[in-house]
Amino acid sequence: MFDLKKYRKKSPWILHYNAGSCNGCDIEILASLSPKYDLERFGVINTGNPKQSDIFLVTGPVTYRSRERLVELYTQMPEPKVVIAVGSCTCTGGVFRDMYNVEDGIDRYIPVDVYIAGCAASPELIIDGIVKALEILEQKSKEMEKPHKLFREATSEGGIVNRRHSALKVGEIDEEN
Amino acid sequence: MIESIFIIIAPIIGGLLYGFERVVRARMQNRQGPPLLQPFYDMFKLIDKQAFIVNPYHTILGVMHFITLWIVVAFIIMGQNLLYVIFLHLLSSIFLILAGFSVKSVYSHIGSNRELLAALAYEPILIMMAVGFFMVNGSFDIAVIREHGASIVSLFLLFLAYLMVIPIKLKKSPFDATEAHQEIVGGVEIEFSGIFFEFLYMAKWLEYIFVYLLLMLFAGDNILLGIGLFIGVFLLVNLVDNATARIKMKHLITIVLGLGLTLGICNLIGLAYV
Amino acid sequence: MKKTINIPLGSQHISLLEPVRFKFECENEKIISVDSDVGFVHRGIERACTTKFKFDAIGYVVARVCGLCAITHSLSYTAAIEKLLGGEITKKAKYLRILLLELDRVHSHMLCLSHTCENAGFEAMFMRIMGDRELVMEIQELLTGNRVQFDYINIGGVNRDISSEVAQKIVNNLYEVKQRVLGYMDEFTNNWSLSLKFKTIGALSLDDAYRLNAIGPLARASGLNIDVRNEIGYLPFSEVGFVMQTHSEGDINARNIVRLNEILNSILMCENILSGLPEGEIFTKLKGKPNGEAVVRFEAPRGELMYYVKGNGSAMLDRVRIKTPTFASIPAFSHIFVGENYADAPAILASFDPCLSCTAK
Amino acid sequence: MKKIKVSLESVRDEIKSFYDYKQWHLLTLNGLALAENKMEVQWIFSKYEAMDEIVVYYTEIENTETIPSIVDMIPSAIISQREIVDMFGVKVDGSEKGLYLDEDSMQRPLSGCSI
Amino acid sequence: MFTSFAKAFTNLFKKPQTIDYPLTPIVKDRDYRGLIGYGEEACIYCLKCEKACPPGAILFVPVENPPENKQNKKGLKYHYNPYLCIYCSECVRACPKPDEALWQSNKKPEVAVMDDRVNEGWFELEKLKKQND
Repeated sequence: MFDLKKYRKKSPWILHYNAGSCNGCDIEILASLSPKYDLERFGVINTGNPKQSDIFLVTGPVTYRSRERLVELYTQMPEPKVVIAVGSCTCTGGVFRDMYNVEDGIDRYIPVDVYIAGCAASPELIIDGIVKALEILEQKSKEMEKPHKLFREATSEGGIVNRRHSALKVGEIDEEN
Repeated sequence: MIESIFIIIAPIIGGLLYGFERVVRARMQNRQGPPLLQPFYDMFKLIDKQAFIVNPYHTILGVMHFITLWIVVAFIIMGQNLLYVIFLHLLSSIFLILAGFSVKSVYSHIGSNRELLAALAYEPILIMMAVGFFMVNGSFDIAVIREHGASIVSLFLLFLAYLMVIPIKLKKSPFDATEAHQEIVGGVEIEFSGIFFEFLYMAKWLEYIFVYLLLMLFAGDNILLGIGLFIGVFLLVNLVDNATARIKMKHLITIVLGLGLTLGICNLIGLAYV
Repeated sequence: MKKTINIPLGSQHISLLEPVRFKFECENEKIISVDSDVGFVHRGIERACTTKFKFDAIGYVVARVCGLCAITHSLSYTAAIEKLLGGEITKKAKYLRILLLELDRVHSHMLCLSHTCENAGFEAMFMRIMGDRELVMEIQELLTGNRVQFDYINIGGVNRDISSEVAQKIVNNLYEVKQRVLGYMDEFTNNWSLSLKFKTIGALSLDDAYRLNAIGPLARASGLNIDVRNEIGYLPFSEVGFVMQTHSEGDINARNIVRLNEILNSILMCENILSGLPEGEIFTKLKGKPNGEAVVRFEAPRGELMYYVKGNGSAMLDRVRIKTPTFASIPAFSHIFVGENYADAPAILASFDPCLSCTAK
Repeated sequence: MKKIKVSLESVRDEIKSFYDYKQWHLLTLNGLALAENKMEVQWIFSKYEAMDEIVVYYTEIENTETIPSIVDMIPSAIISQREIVDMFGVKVDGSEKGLYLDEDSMQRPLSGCSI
Repeated sequence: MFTSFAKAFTNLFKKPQTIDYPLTPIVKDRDYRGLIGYGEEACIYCLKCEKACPPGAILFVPVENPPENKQNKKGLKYHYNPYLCIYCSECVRACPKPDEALWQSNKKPEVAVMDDRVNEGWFELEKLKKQND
C-alpha cells in the first residue's frame, strides 16, 4: 500500500476554539478564510467538529472556565493532531499575563506545536502557522497519544517531563542550551 | 463488462465531480479554491486517521448507508427496475437516519429528524417520477427507459419538481437544512470520525452519481441531450446555491411538497388524459 | 416522558466566534426558554487596571478587552483620563480619532453582516462581504500599522499623523466600499431566501426595547432613538455629518438595514473629515496624575460603552469600571430568543453582534 | 454628572419615583471599594436624547449588608447585580453568584483585598 | 437574488481575488508595526522600555558576561519575547534614543515550534529577574 501519511498535509481540517481572547485573532481567522487569503486552497475546511479535525486553532490565554472545555476538545480530536496557539496571549498570556482568572498561555494545559505571535495575528501569520503545522502534521504518528506511548515519550530523554526542568531558549539566543 | 467497471469506479467519478464542484463554488465566490483532487486527499487522510467508535450500531449503520447507496448506483447502471432503485435509496437514507438516532448527541437527533422530514418531502416526487416514466415508456425498467426517446418534454413538470429534489439530496442552499453546518454542525454526521466518517464522505459522492444518473433518464437515448442536461443543471444548482440562504425545514416541506407535488400530479393527470 | 429537548449552543460551536453557552429548551425546535452562560471569557481586566498597570499603559490594556471595538475602548479610557487631567487636545487629534472610530465601525458592521449571512446559510454572501471588508482592513493597516489592534490613541492625542497618500487611499477605498454596500442593500432587501430567514424573525418591539434598556443597533432597529454620538459633546460628531439611523421593524432584517445605513453614514463622515482636516499638532502633552471621578460614554459598533474612572492622584487608579454594550443587552437577547425556532437561533445571535469578550472583560 | 446620596433602605423608593422607562435608562450598577469592608454602590442612569445627562444614585454600605434588588422595576439590572455579587462578594436580593466566577469561589476580586 | 445569481456567474470567469501568499510574499508597509529592534551599542540601560511595556515583553536580566557598554553598570542583558509582545510600540515612545537603541521594524514575527519554548523559557527569565530585585 502506498504511504497515506503524505495526504495528511493536504487536507487539514481545522477546529477553532476561543479560550478567552479579545476576538481580534478570531476575526482574523475568519478573514483568512475569506477570498483574499482563502485558506481553502490548502484544503482547509472549518469543520467545527472535534472528531473530524486535524488542526486545533486556539485563541486566548485560557480563562478559568474555558480550560475544561479546551482539554475536552483536545482529547476529542483523533490522532494525529496539531495544536496551534494563535496570537500573543495564547502563546504566553500576552497582556493578560498574571491576571487572576487567566492561565498564562495554553501550553499550561495542552502541548502546543506551533506558536503564532502577533496581537492580533494577521491572516498572513496564520497562514504561516498553518503551513508550519502541516509539516508537523505529516511527521506525527497516528499512535502518538496512546497512554503508554505518551508516558514513554514524556519520560524519555528530551521528553516533555525532562525538558520542563532544563534550560530555555527564547531570549537567550547565544546560550548553549 | 463496461457496466461493472462503471460500477466500481462510480465513487471515483463522484469524488471528481465533488472536487470539481468545490472548485466551481470557490470561483463563484471569487476565490481560488481547493485543488481538483481535494476530496481524494481528504479521503486518504480520513483513512489514515484514528477513529472513535461511539457504539457498534452507529458505525455499522453508517457503513451500510454507503454500501446500499453503492448498490443503488449499481442498479441504475445495470438498468434495473426504477421502483427498486427508489425504495433501495430510501432504505439507505433510513440507515443513515437510524445511525443518527443511535447516538446520544442532540445535534445528531435533530439532524435525523430533519433527514426524515426531508425524505418525506422528496420521496413522493421520486415515486411520481417513476410513475411518469412508466406512463411514457410503458416500463419501470431503467434499461427500457434508456432506450426510449427523450421524455423531458412530456415529463417537463416532473423534471421541474425533480430540480427541487436535487439541492436536498446534495445538501445545497436553499434546501440544505438537513446538514446545516451552522446550526447543528452537520447533523447526522457529527459523531462519525476517522475511517467511518470516510464512508459517509464517500456516500456523499455516490449521492452525486445517483442524482445525476436519475436526471439523465429524462434524456432517454439522446446522450447529447443528457450531457447538456447534466451541465445545465450542475451550473444551475451551484448558482442557486450561491444566491440563496438556507431556508428552514418548515418552508422546505411546504415548498417541496406543495409545489413539487402539485407539479407532479398535474403532469401525471396531463399524461393520463391528454 | 419529557416533552422538551435541551439543545446546547456552545461553548464551542461553528457559528460562534466566542465561547458563550446557551441552553435552549425546545419543543420540537421551538425555543420555550433559554439559559445563558457568558462568563467564559472573564479575564479580570478591571482588577488588573487598578493593581497591575499604571494609568498611562491602561489604554493599551483595555483595547484588548475586545478586538472589534478596540478603538472605542481605548478612546473612552483616554477621554476619561483627559477629563481628569483637565487638558484639551487639538482639533486635528479629535478629527483623527473620529476617523478611526468610524472606520472601525465600518469594518465591525461588515463583519457582523457577513457573519449573520453565514449563520443563515448564505456562504456566498459571507465571502462577498468578507472580501470587500479587506478594503477597509487595508486602510486601517496603512493608517495605524496594524489590522485589528490599532493602538492609535494615547493620552493627549493620537500616535501617528496621516500622510496625504494615505488620505487619498482611504478616500479611494471608501468610495469603492460605498458602491459595494449599496449592492448589499439591494441583496438584503430583495433576496427571497434571506427574507424568509430574516424578516419578522427575532423581533424586538419598541416598548420592550425601552423596558429592557436595549442599546445600539438592536435598539435603533426597533425605533428607539439612542445613539451616544448624539448625546456627547466631547467629539464633534454632528460637525462631520452624523445622522442617526433608525428603523421600526425590530427584526433581523431591520438590524441589518440599520447597520448598512450606518456604514454609509460612517463613510460619509470619514470623507467629510478627510476633506476638512484641520491643521495642527496631533499630540499635546498632558501633565499630572488623574484625580477624581469621571463617567465617559461612547458609541461602540454594538452600542453604548461606558467607562467610569476614579483616580486618587497617584499613578495607580482606584477603579476602572467598564460597561460594555453586549453586557447591557443580554436581558434583551434572552427575551428575543423565546418563541423563535432553533433553526434561526444562530442567525439571531449573530444579528445581535454579540461581543462576549467585552461582556466578561 | 449629578450625584445623589441615598440611604440603603430608601434606594428602592428613590429609584422608583425617579425612573421613567421612556426617559431614562440604566447604564449600570457600579461598585467601588472604599476600605477593606466598606464599599460604595452606584446606580448610574442616563437620559435618552439629552446632552450628557447622567444621574448617579449612590450609597455606602458595609460588605455584610444586603443590597435591595431593582429587577422588578428595571429588568436589565439583573446582569449588573450578578456582576456586583461576583466581584465584591456582597449579597444582592435575588441574585446568585456565578456569572463570571464559580458558584463556590471564594474570590472577591474588586473588593480591595488580595485574592 | 438575481443579482447575486448573476454575480456568481460572472465571478466564474473573473480572476479570483485570492493572493498567492506563501509563494509571493506580501510587501509590508513601512509603517507596519512589526518586531521591535534593539541596538545594543546605543542603549543607555535606563530601563524605561521595560517599565513602559504593558505585558512585560522586555526584560533586562543580569548575566555573567554582560555586553560591553559603559552605561551598563549592573551587568544587564536585553531580552525580548516576540510571543509576549503586543506590538503597541509604547516602548519605542518611552525610549530616550528611539531609532538607535530601540525601534519598531516592519518585519513580521516568525512562527515558533514546541522546541523554542517561548513560554517556559520566559517564565525562567522572569524568575531570575525577581530573584535579583
